[in-house]
Amino acid sequence: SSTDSGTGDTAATGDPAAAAGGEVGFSESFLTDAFQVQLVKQLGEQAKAASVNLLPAANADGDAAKQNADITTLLGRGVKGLIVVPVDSKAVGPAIDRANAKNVPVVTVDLGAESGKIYMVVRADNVYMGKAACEYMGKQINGEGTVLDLQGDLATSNGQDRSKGFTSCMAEQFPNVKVISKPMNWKPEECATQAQTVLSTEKLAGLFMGSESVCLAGVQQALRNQGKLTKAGDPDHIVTVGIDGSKPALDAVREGTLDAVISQPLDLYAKYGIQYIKDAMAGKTYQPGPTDHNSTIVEVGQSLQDLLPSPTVTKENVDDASLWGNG
Amino acid sequence: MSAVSPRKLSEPVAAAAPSHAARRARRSVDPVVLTLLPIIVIAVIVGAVVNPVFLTTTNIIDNIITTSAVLGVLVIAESLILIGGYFDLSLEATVGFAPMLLAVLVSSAADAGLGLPFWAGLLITIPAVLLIGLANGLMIAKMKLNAFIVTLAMLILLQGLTIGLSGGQTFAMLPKAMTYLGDGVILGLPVQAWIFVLAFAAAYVFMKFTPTGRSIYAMGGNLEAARAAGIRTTRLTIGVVVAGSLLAALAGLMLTGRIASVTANQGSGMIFTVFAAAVIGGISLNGGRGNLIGAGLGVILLGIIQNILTLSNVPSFWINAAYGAIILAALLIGWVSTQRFPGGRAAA
Amino acid sequence: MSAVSPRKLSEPVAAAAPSHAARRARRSVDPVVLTLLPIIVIAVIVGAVVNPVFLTTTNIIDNIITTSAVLGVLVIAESLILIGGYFDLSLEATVGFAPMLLAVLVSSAADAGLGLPFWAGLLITIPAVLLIGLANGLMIAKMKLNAFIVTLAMLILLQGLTIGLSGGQTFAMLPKAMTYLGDGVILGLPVQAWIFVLAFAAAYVFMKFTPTGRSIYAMGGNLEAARAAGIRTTRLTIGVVVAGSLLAALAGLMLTGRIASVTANQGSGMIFTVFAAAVIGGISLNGGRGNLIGAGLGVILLGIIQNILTLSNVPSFWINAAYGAIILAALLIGWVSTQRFPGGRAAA
Amino acid sequence: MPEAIVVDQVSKAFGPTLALSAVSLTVNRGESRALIGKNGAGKSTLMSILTGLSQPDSGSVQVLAEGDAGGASAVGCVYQRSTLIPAATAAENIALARFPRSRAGLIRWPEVRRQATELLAEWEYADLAGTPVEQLEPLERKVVEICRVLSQGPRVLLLDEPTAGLDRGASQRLFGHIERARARGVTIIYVSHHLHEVFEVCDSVTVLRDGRAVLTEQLTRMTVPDLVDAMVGEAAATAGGGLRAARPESARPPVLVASGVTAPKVNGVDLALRPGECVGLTGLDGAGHMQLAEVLTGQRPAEAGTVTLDGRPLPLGDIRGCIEAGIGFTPEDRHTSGYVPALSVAENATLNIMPRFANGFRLISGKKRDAFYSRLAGEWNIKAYGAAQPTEELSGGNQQKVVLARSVAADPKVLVLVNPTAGVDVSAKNSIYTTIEALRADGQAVLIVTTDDADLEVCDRVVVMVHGEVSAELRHPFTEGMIAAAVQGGGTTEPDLLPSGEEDSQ
Ligand SMILES: Nc1ncnc2c1ncn2[C@@H]1O[C@H](COP(=O)(O)OP(=O)(O)OP(=O)(O)O)[C@@H](O)[C@H]1O
Ligand SMILES: Nc1ncnc2c1ncn2[C@@H]1O[C@H](COP(=O)(O)OP(=O)(O)OP(=O)(O)O)[C@@H](O)[C@H]1O
Ligand SMILES: [Mg+2]
Ligand SMILES: [Mg+2]
Repeated sequence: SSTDSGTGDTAATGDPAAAAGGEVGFSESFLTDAFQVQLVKQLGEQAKAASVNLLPAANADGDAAKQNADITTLLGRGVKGLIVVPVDSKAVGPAIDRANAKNVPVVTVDLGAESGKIYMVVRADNVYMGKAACEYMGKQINGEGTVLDLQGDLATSNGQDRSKGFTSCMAEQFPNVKVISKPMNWKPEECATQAQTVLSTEKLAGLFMGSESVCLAGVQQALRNQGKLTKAGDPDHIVTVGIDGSKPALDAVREGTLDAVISQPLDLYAKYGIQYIKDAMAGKTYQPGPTDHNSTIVEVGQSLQDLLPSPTVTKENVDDASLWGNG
Repeated sequence: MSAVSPRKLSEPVAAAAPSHAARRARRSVDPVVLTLLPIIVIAVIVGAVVNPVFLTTTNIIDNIITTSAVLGVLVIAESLILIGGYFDLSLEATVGFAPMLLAVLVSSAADAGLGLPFWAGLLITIPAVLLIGLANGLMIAKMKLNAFIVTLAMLILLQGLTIGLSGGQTFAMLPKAMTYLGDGVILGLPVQAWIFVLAFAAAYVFMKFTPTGRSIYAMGGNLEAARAAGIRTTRLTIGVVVAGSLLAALAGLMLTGRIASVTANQGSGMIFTVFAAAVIGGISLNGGRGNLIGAGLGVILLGIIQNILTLSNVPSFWINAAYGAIILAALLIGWVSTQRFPGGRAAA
Repeated sequence: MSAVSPRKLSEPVAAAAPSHAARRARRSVDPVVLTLLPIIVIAVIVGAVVNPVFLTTTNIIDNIITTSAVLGVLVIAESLILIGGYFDLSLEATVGFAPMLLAVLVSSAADAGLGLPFWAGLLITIPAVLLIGLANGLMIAKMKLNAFIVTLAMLILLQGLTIGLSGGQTFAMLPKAMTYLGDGVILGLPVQAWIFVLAFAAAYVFMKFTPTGRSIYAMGGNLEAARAAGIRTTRLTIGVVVAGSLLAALAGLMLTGRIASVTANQGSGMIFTVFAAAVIGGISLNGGRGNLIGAGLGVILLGIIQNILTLSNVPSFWINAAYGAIILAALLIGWVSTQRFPGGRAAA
Repeated sequence: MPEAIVVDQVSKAFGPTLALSAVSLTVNRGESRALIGKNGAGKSTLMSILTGLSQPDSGSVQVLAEGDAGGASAVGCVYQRSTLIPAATAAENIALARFPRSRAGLIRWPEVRRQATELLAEWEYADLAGTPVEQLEPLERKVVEICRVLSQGPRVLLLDEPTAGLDRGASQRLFGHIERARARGVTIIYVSHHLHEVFEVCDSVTVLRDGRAVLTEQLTRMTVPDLVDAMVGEAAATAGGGLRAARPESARPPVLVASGVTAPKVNGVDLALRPGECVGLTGLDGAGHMQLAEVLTGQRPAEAGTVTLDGRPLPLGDIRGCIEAGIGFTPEDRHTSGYVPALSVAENATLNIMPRFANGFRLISGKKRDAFYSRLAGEWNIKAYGAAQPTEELSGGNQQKVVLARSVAADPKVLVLVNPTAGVDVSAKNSIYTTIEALRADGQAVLIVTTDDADLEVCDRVVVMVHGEVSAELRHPFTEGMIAAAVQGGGTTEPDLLPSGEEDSQ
């Protein structure tokens, strides 16, 4: 398949052999939700498997400026490659430029960067995830009723995009659905409070969680306390959909209390994140086009993006072993 | 005493007599309360207008009181420490650390826990919490280190330990005992509503009517004078800080109950709200002033504001701005009313 | 006075003389500096051991000094206010608000901006920032509202406005002028390194050698006394708070320069670090004590610690714990050394 | 002769308290006016209104007519409460707000230091210039405060109890400065409870009583009893000569025995107190009597030596332990360690015995406490509108009385009173002496640590310390001349120039 097209001749770094052995810096956006944590762990495992010398993650704690500082410091340390989980796709720009200036190849995971040259952006589209959630829920509630949209921090692009994807899709495809959007700022307690309050004051047909790994437990506790935690099919069942695909979410899907979850291809993030950085340091190059893992590589600006699929998981496919939540 | 003639004593009293009544009346009701009540009344009216649902009992009990309980217990903890003349930022970290430690200890191995029995978990967690308070207390009271920076460092350390312990994971498969505080119901009221009310009542009585409570006021009001009056300030400080940690751990368990899980960043960012509620409630950051009823009203007010914002149709992008603007408005209203009760500021 | 025999007078002096001499000796070198220097030296040694890269000039200039510049300017702002006896939490929000307002004004319509010329943007942004400072100042100094709660409300309001203004977007297509502070280089050194050093030098001289500076110390040390000495404390307070806001806006532009963009949550969470640096640097939260050199060293120390942690191989889940532990360690080392310089605590 | 100060119908109320009601007075250029009155009469309030520090509710004040440069520097005031910046050095406090500056507009610190050293040298405190005032003794602070005001060369000088806490020498030096100021034609208002000083310093007097100006007169036409009558509104009970009649030495065995007590400024002091005797402890500033008192009361651990009470050793350095053992005391500086400003007078007066008012549920009964307080308030004649008034709202002297009341609240076996009458008016002083005498008569041992001769009048014997050692012990009858000589280590002085303390010999 076309991924193997291209050869090592056009090595980004002078000496592939040496490069392949070099340290790979890892700048993580933050480390306090199940998704990010799994990502860090799996990247570590994949790195070992592929004998890539991946440094411990520098944790930016969600601060774009600190991420820039971290990356600059890692470059100063002389890393030969960089894996970056950007805090902000625009704010990370200057750091990427510095990496380019030093000819250090960069692979970003989960988010792209809107300036500079990135060897490969390994991501799934957050707007798409919101849209997928909307499409599933819309059908389930027959395009009628009121739904709650629990938004992640609107100052973060994931929070923005997921909510945008969900609400704009609702507006276009299910105009009769009334969407109540409430920010939960990636905080479980705020999630619980918002859900608790809206559930007890509105008749909801559906409930969408911008991040199930943040909200699920609290939301279900609120539902339980109000006797509204029912299984799919129950007449007053509130159709609940979330994004991420953590283990508890998949269990809830099996149980029927969660209708669907948009699973981020976290395992693939890790697998290909490592593979691409390895290839990069080995001087391999990729072309736009379909890949061997049913995704397509597209060219965006000077960068390539491998847009991984984020499957909608329901009772039907919940046992699919390839889901990271089942790993 | 022979030196004191009746006339001499009567004069000043006579001079001031009329206004005394007024003054005493005003004192009998605490000025901060006098300031907050009108604000709360206004808030309630606004709420009722914004959304009729606001005045329903479920909304008031389940959404305002119950969801304010965690904050409430934290505010009690911080208020004790503030009145004592110190303060503790690390409380918000204990909110995350204590339940996380417990969760890691009691969760089954399958859920990355150690699978200890619940009581065993408590037997390890409680001493750990005591230790945190003790460490803070010793550094503040005996080593006389700056409370702000000590507890800030402790905050960072504990948050770090929480992430380290949990590997950043969320623990959701918790034993019933750990979530009881979240879904338990007594006499038709949620456990947390009971805790909220009883905790404040108890704390108020303790601070107002027990020698220890008054000693805390004295210590916060003038450390030297308290020492000169024979109050063992070092011991008392340590005691207060330790009590604060225990209360914070309780708040953490209540929070865990509400979200039926423990997350690695649980409680983070709460401390600002805690201080806000306490200060709005008239607790002085300089120690020795304010009372727990006021603090309780502060918590309620913030709870009401949050609730109204959720019930309102303010677009999410502007909701924070609205929140800030409302608090400022509340402060200004409060200021206007204290203009009529100069006593107010003294106690606030 | 003839009634006073020379012998009589010499006595108390004689009795007290030694201790005075000792005090003077202690003061000649500022105790906080005496405390921080050894700690910094230790940190540097540790850094060099952890990773040889640490001692390279690029690492020191680009990664420590330059990345500390934003924090540094904020610490100056907060220190002025703290020394004056107040404090301002909203600075961290101004760090986000000012650049965001400017970005929205000057970005092209295509990038969801208003496409105003840069100077026009400044003509709107600067007064806006002045207004923030003025509002805080009036509420604190004239209305005597509690600085903590006022500035906390302002913090929430401004963060809300920042999200509202930007619709949560990050603005990246900025005019060169706005990012110059990020990539500019003068005499081979990054602009931010220059700002860091010069700003602290200027602030130090201002606070130490100008009557206004000393009045700020006096006001923070004893407000009543300052008033009694004829210092216009209300005016001075407002001035200091406004200056703080302007400095925070500058810090915001520097931050924007570094990340060549403005994010909606820019600066949020920084205030804790700001206080930490100031307090570690010996600025008293109770006002009237500490100096800018100490504060500067506090910033450097935190910068070094962060840098070392990034260069080290501490597993990421334990990095925060390590950070907290290190700060505590620093405090304890500091305590040990102040045991030899009791004067230290006074100034710290 | 033109007026320098015109106060017209000034009233000022604090909550219910009428501090000043329709007070009018005028002071001419170069006149030196005494302002006297009982504690809470309104003196300090009037002073702060004159300096513009607080505004009158009604009426007007004018200090220095327009035309001649008024403003902060023209009016200097030594306030009753410290107005120093604790963290700043003595030098900076003196220069505050009028720093010598270089052409660049920067402060010339060496010059600041030099000027301060010069001024302090006149008080023999030259070496204090570089010391933060928070590290100074109360007396040293007062001196710094006075230096600051004098250094501004004011043309109106307001002094609110400037000699409170000053020792004899310092007071004399202050009078010297005032003399020179008067010679320069400076207008002075002088507040003091030491009436003999008034005659030394002033031409005329205004008496305040309960916020009203009840008398203004040339001092040449007044005697101390006249003043006291005007202040109190009746013939004052005199500090009974009865007290001072030599008593048979108490034969009972000592209750408090200190032997070889050593601490900073105290080396190896022995001291014994018998039940039913009142002992004075005095000395010059820095002689160690204050430090000895701190040791005896547990405020300071001893480096060597023991103190026993009823034969049992006192837990030195542990204040609580000492109080429980039966020591009652008043701290030296009431402002820093005397009372808790925000707490009510009742609570401050009973802070050390709160558990006594506990009811069945171990909760404090406000009723019991207030009842107990009103007894103390009667004994000590505390002027507050009620048990609930915050102590911060009381006048200086009344705050002092609250602190005194607390020291006996736990009915201690031994009472250690440091400067018990500092800033207390004549009648209050007398009532305090009467109370002390009553306590002594009940068989309590009282130790009065003081620099005020009037306090020593009530003592059976006076222990004098010099250089941290007991230099002399005087039994009744003794004269101030003897004490003055003793505190200086036996050096001779001219008695006639010593304060005569008429008010006690009435
Ligand atoms: N003025 C003083 N100078 C020196 N040491 C003192 C002084 N006052 C108290 N100490 C001692 O310093 C230590 C700390 O004083 P602090 O008052 O905090 O302790 P405390 O009140 O005795 O309480 P605890 O007995 O629980 O330590 C105590 O052991 C006390 O005895
Ligand atoms: N800030 C205040 N708040 C409330 N009452 C006050 C305040 N300041 C003074 N007072 C009251 O005003 C009256 C006059 O006080 P002031 O200090 O002027 O008396 P004074 O003559 O100076 O007494 P002293 O001789 O004890 O200093 C007192 O009854 C006092 O309680
Ligand atoms: Mg007075
Ligand atoms: Mg002790």
